[in-house]
Amino acid sequence: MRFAFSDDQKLFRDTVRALLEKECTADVVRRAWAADTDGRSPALWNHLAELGVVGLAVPEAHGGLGLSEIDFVLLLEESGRAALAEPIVETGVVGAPLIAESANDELCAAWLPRVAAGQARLAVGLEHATFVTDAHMADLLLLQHGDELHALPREGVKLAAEDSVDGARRLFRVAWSPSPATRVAAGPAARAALGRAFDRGALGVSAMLLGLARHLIDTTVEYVKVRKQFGSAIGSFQAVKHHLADALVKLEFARPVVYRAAYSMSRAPEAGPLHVSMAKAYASDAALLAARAALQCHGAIGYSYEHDLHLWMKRVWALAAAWGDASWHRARVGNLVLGS
Amino acid sequence: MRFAFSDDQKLFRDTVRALLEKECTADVVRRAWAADTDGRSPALWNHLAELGVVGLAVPEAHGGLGLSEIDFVLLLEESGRAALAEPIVETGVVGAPLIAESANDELCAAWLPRVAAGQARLAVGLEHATFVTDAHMADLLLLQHGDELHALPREGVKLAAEDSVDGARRLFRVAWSPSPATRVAAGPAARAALGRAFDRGALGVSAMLLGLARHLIDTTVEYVKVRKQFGSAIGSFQAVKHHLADALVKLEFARPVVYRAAYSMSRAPEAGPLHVSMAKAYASDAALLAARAALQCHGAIGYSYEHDLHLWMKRVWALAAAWGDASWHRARVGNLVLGS
Amino acid sequence: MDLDYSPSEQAFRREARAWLQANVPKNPLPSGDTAEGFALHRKWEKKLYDARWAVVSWPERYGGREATLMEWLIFEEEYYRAGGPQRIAQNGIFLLAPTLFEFGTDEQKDRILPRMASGEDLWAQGWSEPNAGSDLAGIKSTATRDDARGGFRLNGQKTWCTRGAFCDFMFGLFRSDPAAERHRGMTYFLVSLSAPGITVRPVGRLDGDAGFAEVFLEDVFVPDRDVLGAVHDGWNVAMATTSSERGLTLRSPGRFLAAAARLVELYCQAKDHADPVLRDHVVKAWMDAEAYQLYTLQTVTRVMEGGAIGAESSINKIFWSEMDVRTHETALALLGERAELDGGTSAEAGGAWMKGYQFALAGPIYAGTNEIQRNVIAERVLGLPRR
Amino acid sequence: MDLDYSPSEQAFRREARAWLQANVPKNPLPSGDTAEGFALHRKWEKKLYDARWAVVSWPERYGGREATLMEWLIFEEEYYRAGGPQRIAQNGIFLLAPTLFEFGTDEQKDRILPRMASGEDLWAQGWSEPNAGSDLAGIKSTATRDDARGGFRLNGQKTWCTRGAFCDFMFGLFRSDPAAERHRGMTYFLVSLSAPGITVRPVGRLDGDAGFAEVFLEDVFVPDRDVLGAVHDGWNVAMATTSSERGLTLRSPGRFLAAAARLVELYCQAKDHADPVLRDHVVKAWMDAEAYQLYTLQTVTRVMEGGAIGAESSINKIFWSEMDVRTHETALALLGERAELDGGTSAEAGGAWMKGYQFALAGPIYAGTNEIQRNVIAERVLGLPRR
Repeated sequence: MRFAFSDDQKLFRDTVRALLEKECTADVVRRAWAADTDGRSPALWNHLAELGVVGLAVPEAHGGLGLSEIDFVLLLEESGRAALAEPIVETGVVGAPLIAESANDELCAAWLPRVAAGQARLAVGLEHATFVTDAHMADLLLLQHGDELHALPREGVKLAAEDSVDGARRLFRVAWSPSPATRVAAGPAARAALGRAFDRGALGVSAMLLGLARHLIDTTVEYVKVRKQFGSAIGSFQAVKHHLADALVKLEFARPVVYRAAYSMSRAPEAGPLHVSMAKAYASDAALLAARAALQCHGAIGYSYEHDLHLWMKRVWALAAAWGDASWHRARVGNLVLGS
Repeated sequence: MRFAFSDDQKLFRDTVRALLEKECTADVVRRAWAADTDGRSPALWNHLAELGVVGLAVPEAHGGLGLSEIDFVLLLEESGRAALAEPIVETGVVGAPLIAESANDELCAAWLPRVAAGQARLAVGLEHATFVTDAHMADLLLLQHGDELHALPREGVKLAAEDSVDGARRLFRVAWSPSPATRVAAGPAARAALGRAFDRGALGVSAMLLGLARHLIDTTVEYVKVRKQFGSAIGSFQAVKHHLADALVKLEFARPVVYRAAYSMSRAPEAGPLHVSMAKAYASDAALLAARAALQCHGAIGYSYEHDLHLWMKRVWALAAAWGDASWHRARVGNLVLGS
Repeated sequence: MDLDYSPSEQAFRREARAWLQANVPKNPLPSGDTAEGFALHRKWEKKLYDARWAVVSWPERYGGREATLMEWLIFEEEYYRAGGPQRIAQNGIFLLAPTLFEFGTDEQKDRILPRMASGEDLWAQGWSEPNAGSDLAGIKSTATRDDARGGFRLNGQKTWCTRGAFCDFMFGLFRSDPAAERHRGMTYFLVSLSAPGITVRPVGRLDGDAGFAEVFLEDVFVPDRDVLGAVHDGWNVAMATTSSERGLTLRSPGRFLAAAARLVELYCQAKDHADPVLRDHVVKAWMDAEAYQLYTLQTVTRVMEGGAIGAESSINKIFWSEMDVRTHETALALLGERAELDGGTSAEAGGAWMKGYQFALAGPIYAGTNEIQRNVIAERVLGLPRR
Repeated sequence: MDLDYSPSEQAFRREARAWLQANVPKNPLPSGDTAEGFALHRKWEKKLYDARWAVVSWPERYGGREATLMEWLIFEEEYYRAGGPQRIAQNGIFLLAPTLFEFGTDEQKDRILPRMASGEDLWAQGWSEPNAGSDLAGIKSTATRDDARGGFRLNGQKTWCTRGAFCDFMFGLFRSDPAAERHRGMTYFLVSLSAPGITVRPVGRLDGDAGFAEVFLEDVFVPDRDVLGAVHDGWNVAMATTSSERGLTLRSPGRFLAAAARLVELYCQAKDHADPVLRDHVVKAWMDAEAYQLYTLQTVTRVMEGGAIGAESSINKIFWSEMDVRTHETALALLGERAELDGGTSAEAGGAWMKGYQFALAGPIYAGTNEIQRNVIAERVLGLPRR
């Protein structure tokens, strides 16, 4: 039993952190909101591909690193910390492995190398998910139809945009019709792969939520150290201290739950659904609490649109609701532990 | 619309408060714990009867005051404030009206005057209630059997004692067999009266819980004003202030909910079940929070058996669980408001 | 105790309900925190005024109908029940007017109140400054005596002026005695936002609307007739309004009863597949709105019988602001993935709740943060030591 | 990262489980906080010691088996899983022993540790005083030098000494330099509770057991050999134990995993009529126990690889103490009216949970209140200003 990351994994995290601190500043996140643009940065996406992040889970044979969720989780945490708006979860965490697991060699060879190289973005539309994020930028959409996985190019579907409270997120309803020509896989194996895809997505956003929460706590700590009222830094008031301490406790206990879920997805898949649901429940609640504490401790300034705080806060609200919210995942844990 | 008590009602409350402050001290409450005694004070019961409290809801024709729940609620709040252990709810609030509503003239004439005079105590055992409190002191037990109300003298039943965490409470399982001779009333009317009896009991303990919570907050405020740590009264620490402020907010909003329930029981009975369930849910939660805050702010001293705090705290735990706990009553509200 | 409404109260309710049913716009107006929405809301205020529903509790001479506080509550309940538009006149009506009634001269009242009630003049509050938020006594903006012109010259900066980008006037505190400290030496001024020397900078709000403004004042002249109350006595004058801001006047139960009703509706639409845990949260939210109304009826009864609203207005503020957040959190949980939809453009029910959530989150912050309110309760209601 | 147990760890678990299954008393012993229960628990400690399960992580010469921290965790998990008796030796083993290992002389270790491990000598902590609770630096009890006899004379009063009424020895801090203030000038002493001048007064605990004692010291002589660490350096010596008290050593996940398992069992018995809302609370409690184990495994890995447990032990303490309260609250809610039954005499399942609830309520209070812990997190982990 050893519950810690390897030096290589930590080094990779530090590299990605350094890149994002330089290339994914608050201004970059704000630019992703611009309604008159597609909201995405090819340059940033290329940087991530060059580092191997995009193709991290792509088999080496197809030009990826052939690594697992355990290697991904710290990088996704950093992505959340920087409020990265690029579709790393959809393309790298969910889409690529789904192709690798379900598609024939031809399709794999056609797409995985381009994904790993940062030349192709993937979007994923699973059962019960009303919205497909970043469909507007997707070169290939992976869509569930019952027990079947279908793959369509963007030209093959109709998109209707929906506005998210987080302007950096681009949501779409996708209208499409399944056909034998679009079918990639079917039957129990496909159903199982689609189930794993959902759990990978939930795990991915859980890791991002950890990073988002961490950033919200850190920036709030910095603010309350300098903001003065009644002649003292408000960070010296016990109520403010306890808001932030509570947020930190919740985050610190969510972290190992998320890491364990990553471990199970790659080493003990049968436990994946249970452990991923715990992860999404803890990460969502921890991030929502951090957002509440951050806004309350910032006061009016945090309530203003010009301040960066809301960029992170709104990402939290969106990701806490996406891929199953906390109560949905707790209900799933309940069914697995207590029986339905 | 006028949501306030009359001067007479407030005067009656002040009279009862004065009596209890003199006759129902912490020592008296502690004595009610003595395992080798019946735990009750005939003297105190007589005082309450003389003031008209015991017979408050007994019709004037039978020697009572013929008043209603609205007149009772403030007196019960005072009883809770003093942690009164006498069966005022069982005898005065639930038992007497149940006899008056359901029994024939003969039974009413036989029992109600004695109840009002403090010469007879009643115990009540309703459906789904495992325990009958104070059965050991009851001259008459009012027991539900489906749609039927039965009345038996103590000699007519078998009692098995159960220990409550609150040593002042005396719980019993009652073994008895219904017979035509013991039947007081049957049918829909009896069922309805038994339903009102349950709601009166839940209302009665709700009012007591308000008083218990108030006492817990008051004594804790006094303690944290004098207890010094780190060179200051701990009541000057913001965390302590906020614990007590939260407890007070919860109590202040429970109060009108309980008063409204008393009003509805006497003036708008069709709303009784809904409003009583709201009252029991709010009063239970408010008192439990007050108990938590009181213990946490007292620290170790409050954790000791010699200190009086636990006498009130344990009464809260017991009454919050009795007559339906908060989640049971919220579920009933849900069924009435949202449909089942 | 009589928890039934009197015949006259019932008649008042019927009249209000009938008028609102006939006149409340069928389609909701665009947000009053946008330029075009503001103009439409101003028209609506005029319509309320012409029917004497704008300020029901005011004297007739200023456009009211001298309604009792209880009748005012009834009107508010009906107003929210009918889905009436947001009241952009509220900062004037609820924050400034009570102070005017208490401290204003007859000339000021006659000049200001009717135009305020009719929406011809709309008022923004000018309390906060960059370094004076919760700590209002930290105000730095100054008022310098100008005997020649018979008034004062104002300098400084005010922030978080609600709808300040669209309002006509601002009321606020300025330091008139530089020697005095903290709560002393401030004066309460009424300032035209079109006066020379005023610069108004709109500030976007969390939900994207230009809900706030920063107001910069550079040698803005204000004549003596626009001083409210005594010079240097501004703090005491202002406290009357801040306590009514915290008190019941701004937060009538009607608003929360209406929100709870919408939540129950949302739950019942989703009932079949709704998580039973959320059912309990819906019940709690519904009960809290009821409890808040009962608490308010108690307070109103006390006030109508000569009692005052003191520090317990802090108890009130904590309850409604945190209830409002919980209610919206429950709605968002019911919406699941649709919770993230933005009210701005989405037709989905979800959007309105997310926008409402962002609005609710301001509750525990403005008009004195809930941390300050808890201190007030502990110190002024429970009597705990300040230090 | 490898979240599977190694073959040797699995073998250790099998051995522990087998021994515990064979030896844990079938019927629970009476409370160790009563005289008769204490005696029976002392026997049990001896039995553990004889089989070298009393102090698995200690060196063999003191009766341990030099188990790794991970193996210690495994043993604890199995111990609670098997329903092993409460460890009345724990204050000595978990609070005093770590300090002895760090500061004790070989003579002290050889003399004290084996008898501590075997339960022959049982130790009570003597930290708190009437005016030194959360504020330990407020200690007033004194130690006066006695050169003639080669030691110190102790005077004063200690409170909340767990099981002090039954223990043989006490460890605690005394003020040896009257001139020094607050954290300075204190010395760490090991005191026989049978020494002349000692008066022990049992104090009843919330649940009625004589769980505490007040210890009065009147000119109690303690020889130099019973000073732990340097004279006047007691504060630094003691901090080692308080941090381990707050840290993971006292609160192994095993205890909470076992409690969560009992809660799930209770829920499943009542499942059909159990409120669905309580189902969610049961799930939360079960998940929290898992999360606590995962957090602990992370910490243990870090410590085994040379890392330290610092202020984040406060994070740990807040989590387990509040989880424990919530778990018991959920159980009591499941029990409904049976919740009020007293564990003392009742055969009903309810009683045990109410007794456990009262025990759990001490968690947020002792070993530094959770309010203090939150301050520590804010100031030492997040770096917020002390004032």
